[in-house]
Amino acid sequence: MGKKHETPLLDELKKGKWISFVKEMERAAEKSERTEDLLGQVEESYRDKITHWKHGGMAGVKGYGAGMVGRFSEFPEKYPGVKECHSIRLNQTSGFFYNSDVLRKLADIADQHAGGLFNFHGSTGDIQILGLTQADAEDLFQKSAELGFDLGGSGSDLRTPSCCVGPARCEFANYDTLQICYDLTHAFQDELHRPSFNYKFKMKFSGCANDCVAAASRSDLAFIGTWQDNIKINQNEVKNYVKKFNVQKYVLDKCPTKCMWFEGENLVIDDSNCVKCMHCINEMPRALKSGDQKGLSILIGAKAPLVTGPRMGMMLIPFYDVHEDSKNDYEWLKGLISNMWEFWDEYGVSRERIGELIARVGLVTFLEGIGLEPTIDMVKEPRSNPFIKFEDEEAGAE
Amino acid sequence: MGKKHETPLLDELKKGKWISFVKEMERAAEKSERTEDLLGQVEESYRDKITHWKHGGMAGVKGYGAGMVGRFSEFPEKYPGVKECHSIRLNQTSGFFYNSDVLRKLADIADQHAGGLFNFHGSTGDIQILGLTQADAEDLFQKSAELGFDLGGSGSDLRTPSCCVGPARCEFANYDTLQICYDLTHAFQDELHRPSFNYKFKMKFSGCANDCVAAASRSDLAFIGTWQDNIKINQNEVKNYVKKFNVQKYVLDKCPTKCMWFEGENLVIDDSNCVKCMHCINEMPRALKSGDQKGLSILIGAKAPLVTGPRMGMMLIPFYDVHEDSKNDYEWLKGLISNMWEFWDEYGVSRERIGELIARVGLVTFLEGIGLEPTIDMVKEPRSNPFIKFEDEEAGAE
Amino acid sequence: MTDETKKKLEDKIIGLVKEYAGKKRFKPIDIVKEMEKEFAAEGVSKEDIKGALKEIMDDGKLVYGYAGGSFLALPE
Amino acid sequence: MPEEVKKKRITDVGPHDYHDYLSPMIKKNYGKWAYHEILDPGTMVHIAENGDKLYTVRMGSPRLVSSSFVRDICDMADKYCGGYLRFTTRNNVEFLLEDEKNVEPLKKDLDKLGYNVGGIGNIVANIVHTQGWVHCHTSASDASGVVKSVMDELYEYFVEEKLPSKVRIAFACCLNMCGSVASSDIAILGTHRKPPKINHERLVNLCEVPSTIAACPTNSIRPEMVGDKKSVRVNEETCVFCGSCYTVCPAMPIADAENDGLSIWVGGKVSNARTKPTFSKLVVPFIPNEPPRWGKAVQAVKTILEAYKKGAEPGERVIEWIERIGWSRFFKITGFEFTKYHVDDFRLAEATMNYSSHARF
Amino acid sequence: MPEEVKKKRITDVGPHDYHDYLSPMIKKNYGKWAYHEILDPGTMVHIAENGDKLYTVRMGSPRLVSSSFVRDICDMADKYCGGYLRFTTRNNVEFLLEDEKNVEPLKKDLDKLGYNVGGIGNIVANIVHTQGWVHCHTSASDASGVVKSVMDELYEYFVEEKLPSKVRIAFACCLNMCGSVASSDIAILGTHRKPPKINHERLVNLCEVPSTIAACPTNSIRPEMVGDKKSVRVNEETCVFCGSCYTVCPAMPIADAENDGLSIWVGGKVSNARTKPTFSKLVVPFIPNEPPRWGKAVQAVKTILEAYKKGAEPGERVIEWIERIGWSRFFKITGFEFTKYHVDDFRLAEATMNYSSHARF
Ligand code: SRM
Ligand code: SRM
Ligand code: SRM
Ligand code: SRM
Ligand code: SF4
Ligand code: SF4
Ligand code: SF4
Ligand code: SF4
Ligand code: SF4
Ligand code: SF4
Ligand code: SF4
Ligand code: SF4
Repeated sequence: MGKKHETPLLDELKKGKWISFVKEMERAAEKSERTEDLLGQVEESYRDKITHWKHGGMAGVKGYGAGMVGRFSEFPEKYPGVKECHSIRLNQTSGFFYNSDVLRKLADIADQHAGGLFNFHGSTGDIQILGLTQADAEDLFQKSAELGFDLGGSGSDLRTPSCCVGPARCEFANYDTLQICYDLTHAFQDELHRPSFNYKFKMKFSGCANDCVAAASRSDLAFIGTWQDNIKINQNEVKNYVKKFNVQKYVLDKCPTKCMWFEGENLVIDDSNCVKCMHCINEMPRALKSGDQKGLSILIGAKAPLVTGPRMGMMLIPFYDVHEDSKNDYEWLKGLISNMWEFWDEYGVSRERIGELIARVGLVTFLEGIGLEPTIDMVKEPRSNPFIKFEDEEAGAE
Repeated sequence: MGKKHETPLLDELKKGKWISFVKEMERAAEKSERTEDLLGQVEESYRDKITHWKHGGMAGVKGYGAGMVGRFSEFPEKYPGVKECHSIRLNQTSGFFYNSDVLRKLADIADQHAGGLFNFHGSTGDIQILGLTQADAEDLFQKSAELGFDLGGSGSDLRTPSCCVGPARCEFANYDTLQICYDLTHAFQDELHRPSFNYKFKMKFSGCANDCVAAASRSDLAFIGTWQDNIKINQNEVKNYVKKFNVQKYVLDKCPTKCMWFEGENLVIDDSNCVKCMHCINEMPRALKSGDQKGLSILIGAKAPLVTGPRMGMMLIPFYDVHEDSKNDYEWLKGLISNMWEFWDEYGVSRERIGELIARVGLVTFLEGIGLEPTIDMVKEPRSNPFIKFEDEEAGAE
Repeated sequence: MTDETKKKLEDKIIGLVKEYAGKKRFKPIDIVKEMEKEFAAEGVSKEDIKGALKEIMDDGKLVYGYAGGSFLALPE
Repeated sequence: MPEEVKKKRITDVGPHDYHDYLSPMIKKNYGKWAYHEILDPGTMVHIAENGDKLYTVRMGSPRLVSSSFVRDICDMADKYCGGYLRFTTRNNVEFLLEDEKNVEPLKKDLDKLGYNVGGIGNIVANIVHTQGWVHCHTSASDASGVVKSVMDELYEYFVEEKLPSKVRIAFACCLNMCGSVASSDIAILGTHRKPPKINHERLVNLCEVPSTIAACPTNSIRPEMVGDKKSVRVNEETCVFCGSCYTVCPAMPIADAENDGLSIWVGGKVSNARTKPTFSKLVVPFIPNEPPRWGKAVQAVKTILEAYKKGAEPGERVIEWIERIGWSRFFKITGFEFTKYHVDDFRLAEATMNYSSHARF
Repeated sequence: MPEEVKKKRITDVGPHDYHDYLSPMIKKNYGKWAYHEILDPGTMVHIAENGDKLYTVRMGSPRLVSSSFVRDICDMADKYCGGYLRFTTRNNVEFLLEDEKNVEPLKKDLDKLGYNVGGIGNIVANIVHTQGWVHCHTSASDASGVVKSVMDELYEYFVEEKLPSKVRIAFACCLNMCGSVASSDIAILGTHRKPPKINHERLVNLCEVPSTIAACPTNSIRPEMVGDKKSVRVNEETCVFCGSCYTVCPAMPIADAENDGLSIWVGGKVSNARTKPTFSKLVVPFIPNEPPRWGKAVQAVKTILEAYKKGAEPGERVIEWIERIGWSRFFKITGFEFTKYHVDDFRLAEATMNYSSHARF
């Protein structure tokens, strides 16, 4: 079976040891004329050093304002298969767990209704299927929904939440990342499917400060597992590690607050100075475990650079005992999130992410707006400029 | 001799072990009716919890626009002695060195022409004499000038430069702080006496990174001694220190770049990673000395909070071999300073310090304006936002 | 700079300060910039203007005032 | 009739319940894992409190995969692990095995099929990336092609453990940064260098002027009347070529075949382990696009990686290494030039200055 | 005649040549000092390369001194050190002795005269301060009185070495911060809490409206017509009571007997030793003025100092101690309350947030 389009440049990317996306596209193209044309257009981009997609364009699923990204070719005549070449986002499972049965069914759907191409997964977390037309949308959507896979977010809505593998396969998890991700996603279906915000809003859940889902840099709300009490030490295991590597140098000296030391052969931790960074636990997982009072911190405001520069999540809630709440179906958390959205609705402007809003109005104003008190852990240090806005006679008095 | 004014509140401040400024004022008041009235007015402030000086007011020495601060009482009838109560600033000597002869003469001048009261010294560094009237100004000025004490700065001019004790009595000095302070002050007499800047401009000289004249936080240009080559180590003295205290803990572990370690009993320093912070030298002055290629760093832009918040000096010139220049009468330095002033004249606005100007126009623009290249030591780290202003096709290309 | 230009310059400076007394405070730098423009044709330099200012001051025709920055004022 | 159709249509069912896809051993030990051990860059084992052992075999993926790929991994999962598998947050595939005996056979099979096993421990992790020319309209470069070229070059670092710590590389094809570019050990970013070209005719019909103006980080867009219609003008003196205006207004295309390319960044980190999360910082302001193999960009990444490999102490992330040796030494070692483009001039530029006399010579 | 007078008038002679006031031993060993030793808080000795020893006896000063004080120290200098003396950058007096035998007699004489010997080594240094009610028009508090009250309370720390490191305290009577308040271990700052009161009649004659507007850090001043003259209006919702407008415009007094007072700051540092220079940070937003002895402010300073003394390790400056134990513990130990006033909301506020999950419980 000859190639429809010559792709000498892309062919170069079939060489080398790393698995080749070009080969993957060719495998899909074997079954899909659309993907054949996609290869042709991408080759043309490689030649011209420029994208050949038109800007945006309408595409979507009835009643939903999210979950599909419209994409139209600049050269519909030359590459009719990608005249329309949309992508659809299916909300992945918590922790990205699947079985072969469901994956095969998804593969069938992608072959039948799109270009037989996937992103497993998109950067936000969705399963992306590439190469559908508007005409395919409803069927693809309904077949997926029957499998239990609803669409994910796009546009000015709640984006598909995602989480690390957490308690399913990680000893470090301080709360059930999978459950909370699943629960909140279900609770906020309307916000996910029908864009009604000023701009996008992302939530990601990591079970500990290692942050394996990169929540702190990529989500408006980052939920990071932590604990409030003392690290549990198994002194025998500590001794075993001491035999294996230089614990002083690689663990103690790297503790950010230097709150660990040896007394004789025993490891001692001043937990009141521990910032729950995970380092010592990472290095000696058999000897150290996080405490019993587990919960999570919430960081707010991370986002990509546009418009006011990149933002990292900043501490909003140092500790929340999410286990308590889980009995109540995460009631408090949902309330808190709704309060934030209300404040954002009220004071945010179009295309302003919540982190930018907070930067604009000030953290204290935001806290007052959502009903939280400022605490010292929200800041690196107290203010150093003297421009204090005292509010009444008694204000600030000792 | 009875008191002219009752001062029950101030009298409380004659108690206690620390030397009392009230007693000092009383000693001066013994010879000066002005200072008697000054005591009265200050007591009234203590009662009323408010200052009783009028805002500013004209006072000065003919032909000079600087060196005197006018001060007028709110209650000239009640306290006629402080109807006018100006202060005059005499340019101190480099390193604040005096002898008894000249100090006695200055004391006489203060008694004859002012309230017999001094600030030894003002925060900028001047000798301040308090309690003169406009009528006293010329005589006080001329008598001081005859002693070789010209006026210091005030207003929008070059403020009186000052320096640490440096090579006169400190083993740490990396350049001659006294000489350069003296030389530049003389070179810029016109700028010092005749305000022609957008706002004040301060220069301070410290012989090393300990910065004993607090240049980095209080002067638009801070000159901080440093060196370019290796710290000189006397290993025998190191051994002596090791006997005396925990050198590992108090010296090595506190080196900001951890660039020192022991090899056997010998101390080793990776000087390419040393940031010349002075800590190790401070702790072991007999064992460690700064290198042979001594010079200075220049930090720019420090100032008090108004209007845009407090500023610390930022690195402008990581290393300058000032010794070379001193043979040429600090020609290069004077040129550099003049360039800055010209840029400031041109682009600064009224009441804008040079640090604020740099913040407004950007460091690179400023560097281009004064003819310097950007170097990595000027910044803590390279930019993290992607908003790069490429300037032409080739710009930024590898 | 000719003596005549110098006289003109001095008069202009003092005139400006008089005219705007109570309305605008001239910083020396404002005057220098202003006069540089005004007397550009006569080849008057920045240094010339500074020199003229110094003389005006030395003669006591103008004095320096201060309010969050120095400015030129008429003697009281 | 239409009523009935409406009723049958499924909406708002949300994501599938993950419990359905957890293997029996995972269900049993959910939240009860005791510790893990990394056996080799392709394999790790998690030991439960009760002694159960779950083996994970990790396999690289280009992320942009065919349905055949999906069926391949399903076959493997069926053969070796009861059909259970997962993906990682960096798009790798993980096979979850309950029986140690299956580990090596699985790896062999994967190898036979041409798949890459690795990516665990102190390796170069799979590159988080974006759409590029394959699917996006704003890209300044392709994504998958650059990633493939870099991973080919760094292949050994994925399959063998040769580095002081994990190195996460990210790629994004434009400043929207859909990849993790803003905070990765090494990041590659599609970069424009020319202002948008305005098509006034389209603009007046297609774009909302106020939101176009608001989209600009440097306030470079001003309203302008074209005939009697409202269009905009770009101040090219201040435009930083970010493409934000194009995102909101299709009539302001910014892609430029001759002037687009890549920039290289280092030292970002997201985990809170030891040090706080931090952004990636600029190293190479611009490298022209060189499809299909992007030689210079690949070399720049390799230069950084090898300097890191040589210089860092065990356990040090890239930024920890650089901060220990100092940025001046980093530039010296790698040979990249420090230019005015490296000096921040945006919103918090002031916070990046060196407010001290600390300097290295 | 007038010509002659003009000629005789001395101007622009600059400062006196310091060489005239260097003692012979200093001249000889200028730049050739080898090391120093601190003998006690009042005495140190500098040893030259050639073995010469220069003794320094340091004496506290209130800085605001009488001519009699000046004559006193001159007498001492004549008696013990050939008339040579200097002042320090923190306004102490230093006697420079070439003969060790003179050290103790000098100290005894100073003690007899009621002067305080100390201030060298790990002590509370003399307080850098400003004019206050004695000489300034913008002060929110007195300077000398607060300083005297604090130094009385901390006297033992000046004359004895009891602290982990040097503690520099500074005082400024208004936000102009003529003292080193912005970067001291402990700082006390005169603080207003009410907006300026505008006297329109005076304003229109005395003040330049544009520069008054430009003086405001929060853009709270707007032009307003009063009759046909230009005056200004202050937006009290945004005014932060800084007093900058009063500095440029006498018709906007801000001092307020009932509402002025002091705020307390900690953790500033200027030296580059170990850590970079850093600003003082807010601890107590406001304490009312309590002349003559400012009890609460003195207590607040003492609380901080004693917590530091108890908690810091040898050699740790205040900020190094706080950063080691964390700000939350600092507030806990000292008992001060963390309030919304502590959260920065000015220019670089964003740079002061905690961008991490690091927290202490
Ligand atoms: C598909 C995906 C990239 C991928 O290859 O995986 C993607 C693709 C697009 N992103 Fe994204 N973003 C994707 C994850 C991200 C992420 C990462 C994340 O979510 O963790 C970010 C950075 C995090 C953040 O949100 O700040 C991201 C930041 C943006 C931005 C900048 C938003 C900002 O506030 O700065 C835009 C611009 C916009 O929305 O107008 C954008 C816009 C876009 C658009 C819709 C282009 C546009 O201008 O309209 C892209 C559509 C490409 C296409 O043709 O499919 N995309 N985008 C990711 C979504 C897949 C999924 O649902 O799983
Ligand atoms: C006398 C002195 C305080 C003292 O008790 O020692 C002083 C006193 C005044 N200072 Fe100052 N400053 C004095 C050193 C400083 C310093 C410290 C320094 O120079 O190292 C600073 C902080 C460093 C800096 O410049 O940023 C300082 C920052 C200010 C400011 C704020 C400037 C700024 O850019 O933010 C002002 C306001 C102004 O100039 O309008 C100011 C204004 C004033 C005025 C002139 C009040 C005014 O608004 O007009 C004060 C006159 C008081 C009086 O009645 O004598 N003073 N002033 C110091 C000068 C004595 C000397 O010449 O030795
Ligand atoms: C599988 C995965 C979670 C998931 O839900 O998919 C995962 C799994 C583990 N991570 Fe992770 N991390 C995963 C993405 C991340 C990310 C996110 C990312 O890379 O985008 C981070 C933050 C990266 C950053 O800081 O920039 C991350 C930072 C860590 C760290 C902290 C490393 C550090 O020192 O900074 C640890 C601790 C360690 O390695 O000792 C860790 C440790 C672990 C452990 C050892 C946890 C455990 O006991 O199971 C797991 C195996 C580590 C390994 O791969 O070597 N994981 N880990 C992700 C694998 C991605 C991949 O395919 O390569
Ligand atoms: C005399 C004086 C210089 C002068 O020209 O007058 C001086 C003299 C010395 N300083 Fe200083 N420093 C003097 C003000 C300063 C200042 C400025 C200030 O306090 O306003 C600083 C910066 C303060 C800051 O960081 O906030 C200063 C930071 C240092 C340091 C660094 C301390 C640190 O670890 O941060 C050292 C090194 C040390 O102490 O080991 C030092 C060391 C020294 C040595 C040991 C240098 C020497 O070998 O002679 C001198 C005696 C120290 C002592 O007093 O214990 N000197 N020193 C100043 C005395 C002021 C006073 O009367 O108290
Ligand atoms: S974030 Fe923590 S809990 Fe989650 S997978 Fe990573 S190490 Fe495990
Ligand atoms: S978790 Fe981090 S901060 Fe806490 S003891 Fe361990 S290394 Fe130190
Ligand atoms: S700054 Fe350095 S050289 Fe100057 S007195 Fe202090 S320690 Fe000595
Ligand atoms: S001077 Fe500072 S940086 Fe250099 S070796 Fe000594 S302690 Fe380290
Ligand atoms: S990074 Fe830019 S070009 Fe790439 S997918 Fe995202 S929006 Fe499109
Ligand atoms: S490319 Fe960016 S900086 Fe340039 S005009 Fe558009 S939005 Fe503004
Ligand atoms: S700090 Fe303020 S009140 Fe005190 S002397 Fe300086 S300007 Fe005057
Ligand atoms: S006191 Fe300060 S903030 Fe208030 S109006 Fe005056 S200048 Fe503005």
